[in-house]
Amino acid sequence: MSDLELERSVEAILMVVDEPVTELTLAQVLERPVDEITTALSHLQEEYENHGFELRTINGGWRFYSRPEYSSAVEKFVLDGQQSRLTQAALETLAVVAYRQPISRARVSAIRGVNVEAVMKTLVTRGLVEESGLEHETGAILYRTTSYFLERLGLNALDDLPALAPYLPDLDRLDEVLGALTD
Amino acid sequence: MSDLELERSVEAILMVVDEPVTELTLAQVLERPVDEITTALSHLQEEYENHGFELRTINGGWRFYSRPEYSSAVEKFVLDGQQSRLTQAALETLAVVAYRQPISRARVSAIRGVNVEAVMKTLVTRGLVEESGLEHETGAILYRTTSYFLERLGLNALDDLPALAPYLPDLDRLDEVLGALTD
Amino acid sequence: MEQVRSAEANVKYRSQVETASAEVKSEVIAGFALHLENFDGPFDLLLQLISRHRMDITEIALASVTDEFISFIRALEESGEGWHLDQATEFLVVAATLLDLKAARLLPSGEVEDETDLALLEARDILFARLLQYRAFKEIASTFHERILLQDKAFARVVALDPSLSALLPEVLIGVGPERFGAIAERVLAPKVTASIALEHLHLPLVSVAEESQWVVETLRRSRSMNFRHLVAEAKSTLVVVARFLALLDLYRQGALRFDQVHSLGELQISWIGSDT
Repeated sequence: MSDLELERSVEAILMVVDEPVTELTLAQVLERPVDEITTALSHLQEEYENHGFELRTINGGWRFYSRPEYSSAVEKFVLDGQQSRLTQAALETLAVVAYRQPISRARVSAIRGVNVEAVMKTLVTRGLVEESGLEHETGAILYRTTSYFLERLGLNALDDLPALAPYLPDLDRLDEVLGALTD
Repeated sequence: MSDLELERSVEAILMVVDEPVTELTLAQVLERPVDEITTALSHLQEEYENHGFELRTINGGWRFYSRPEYSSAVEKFVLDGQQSRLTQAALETLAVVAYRQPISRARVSAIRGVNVEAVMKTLVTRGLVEESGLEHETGAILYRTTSYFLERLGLNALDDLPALAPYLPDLDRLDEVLGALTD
Repeated sequence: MEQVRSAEANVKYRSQVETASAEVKSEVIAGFALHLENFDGPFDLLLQLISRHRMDITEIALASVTDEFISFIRALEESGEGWHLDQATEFLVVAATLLDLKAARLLPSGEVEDETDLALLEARDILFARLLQYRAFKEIASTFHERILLQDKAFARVVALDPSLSALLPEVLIGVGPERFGAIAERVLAPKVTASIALEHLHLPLVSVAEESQWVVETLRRSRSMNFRHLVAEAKSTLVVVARFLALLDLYRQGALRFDQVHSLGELQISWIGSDT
C-alpha cells in the first residue's frame, strides 16, 4: 500500500465512522506503523485547509467535523425546520419501537425489512428514542421511547397508545418462536 | 457569498446531515438558486475524485460515502448492515418489475416463463418491491419498485436505469399480443 | 424450481441416464448436471442449450436443441421429483413449439400446407420474441447484481448530530395523532409474508380419477350396460360425478365403452365392450 493509498483508506474510514478513531486502531486495521498513520493524518489535515470540513482530534480519537468558519450555514440548516417533520421511514421505525419496546435495532430491521441504522440515529438525536440497556443473550443495545415522545404524541402514558388489532397479540408469540429459532 | 464559499458551506452542511439532503433544501438554506447548488455539487464531486470518499446522489438526496475501492478497510469498522444476496430468480424478477412497473405477477410470470409467486413475496419482504393498486381489467395486484430499491442500486431515479437491449422496445407490442392470447 | 436443484435429484438422475444410454453418457450427463443446478424455467434452459450449441437465437436450425430440451424434461419427469402443474405447462408449451418447428423442417417443404406454414411461423416468432425478451431482462438482472455489489462497497456517512447542534433543532413534529400512529404500527407489524399454503382444497375430500375409474370398470363389467344417472346415483359430491365422467371419457378413448344417446341432452346409456379381466 502506497502512502497515497494509506491516506485514502484513512479518509474512507473516518468519513463513515460515528465515533472518533484512534491512531492505534487505524494502525492495526491498516497494518501499518503508528507513525505512518500520524504522518498521513497531519498531511490530510493540511489538505483540508481550504475545505468546509476538517479533521479534529478529541480525546485521542480522530473525526471529521464541519469547519467553524461555516457554522452559520450549518446552524441555519439545522434551524431551517426541513428536518422537523419525521419521514415515513422514521415514523414506521418509531411505531415498531413504541409497540415492541425494549427492542434491538436488529429486531426492528427484521420487522421493517430494511436497515434502520440511520433512522434510529435520527430518532435518538431527536430525543424520541433512547437506549435502554443491553439484550441479555446477544448483548445488543435495546431501545425504548422517551417521555418526550409521549409529550409530542399528546399522550400521558404508553398505556394510552391505541390498541392494535386483536390478531397482533399472537404475533408476540410468533416473535418468540422466531427469536428462539434465530438466537 | 462567492462560489468557493458556497461550495465550502455545502461541504460543511453535508458533513453533519444524518439523512440525504436535496438540492432544493440546500438552495433554500443557503439562499441561492438551485442551479448554482447543482454546479457546486458536481464541482465537489470532481474535486473528491482522488480522495477516499465521494459525494453521491441517490433518490434525489446527496450525502458523503466512502469510495468502493477502499471498502476492505471500511468493512472492518462497519460490520453492521451486511445484506444477504439476491438469487438469480429474484434479480430477474426485480428487473422485470423495474422496467415494466406497475405490473401484475401474472405478467412477470409470462415474461420469465416461471411462476414468480414466492420470489415476489421475497422481494416485498425485503422492501424492494411494493403493491401499487389493482389492474383495472383483471383486478390483479400490481407491483412497483420502492425508493429502497433505488437506494440499494445507488440510483437517483428510475430514469437512471440502464437502457434495455435496443431490440426490446418493439416487444411492448408483443406484450399486448401475448396479453390478448392469454387473457 | 428448488426441488430440481437438489443434489438428490442430480444423483438420481445421473444413475438413470447411465443405465439408459451408455454410449452418449459422458457428454450428456455433464450437460444435464450443469442445467439441473443452474436453470430457472424453460426460457433459461432453452437459452443455455442454444448457447451451448453456439447458435444465434434467431437461427431456426433447432433440431438438436429440441431433442435435448425434450430429453431433459423427460429425464426430469423420471427423476421422481415430479412436476408442479404450472411449471410443467410452461415447459410443455415450449417443448411443443420446438417439436412443431423440428417436424416442419423434417417434412419436404412442398408438402406443408400454407396455413400450417403460417401458423408455424407465428409460433416460432412468438417463441423467439419471448426468448429475446427474457434474455434482455436476464442481461439487465446481471447489471443489477453488479450495481448492488458496488453499492454495498460504498458506505454512507451516518453520524449523529453534534450535541451543540442538536440543541438547536426545532421541536420535532411527529405529524400524526395517536390513532394514525397506531394504524401505522399495525401496518408495519402485520406479517408481510402470509403462508402460501392453499387451503381451499381441504374443504373437499380429494377425489382420485384413477380410483373412480377402477370403480366404474368393475361396475360396468358386472352390469354390462347402465345409464349415466345410475352410475352416479350414490356419488357424494360433484367432484365424484366429474371424476366418473372423466373416467368414462378415457375408457371410451381406449375403446372399452360404447355411448348411446337417443336425444341430445337425453339419457346417456353406457355399454361395456372391453375385456372382462
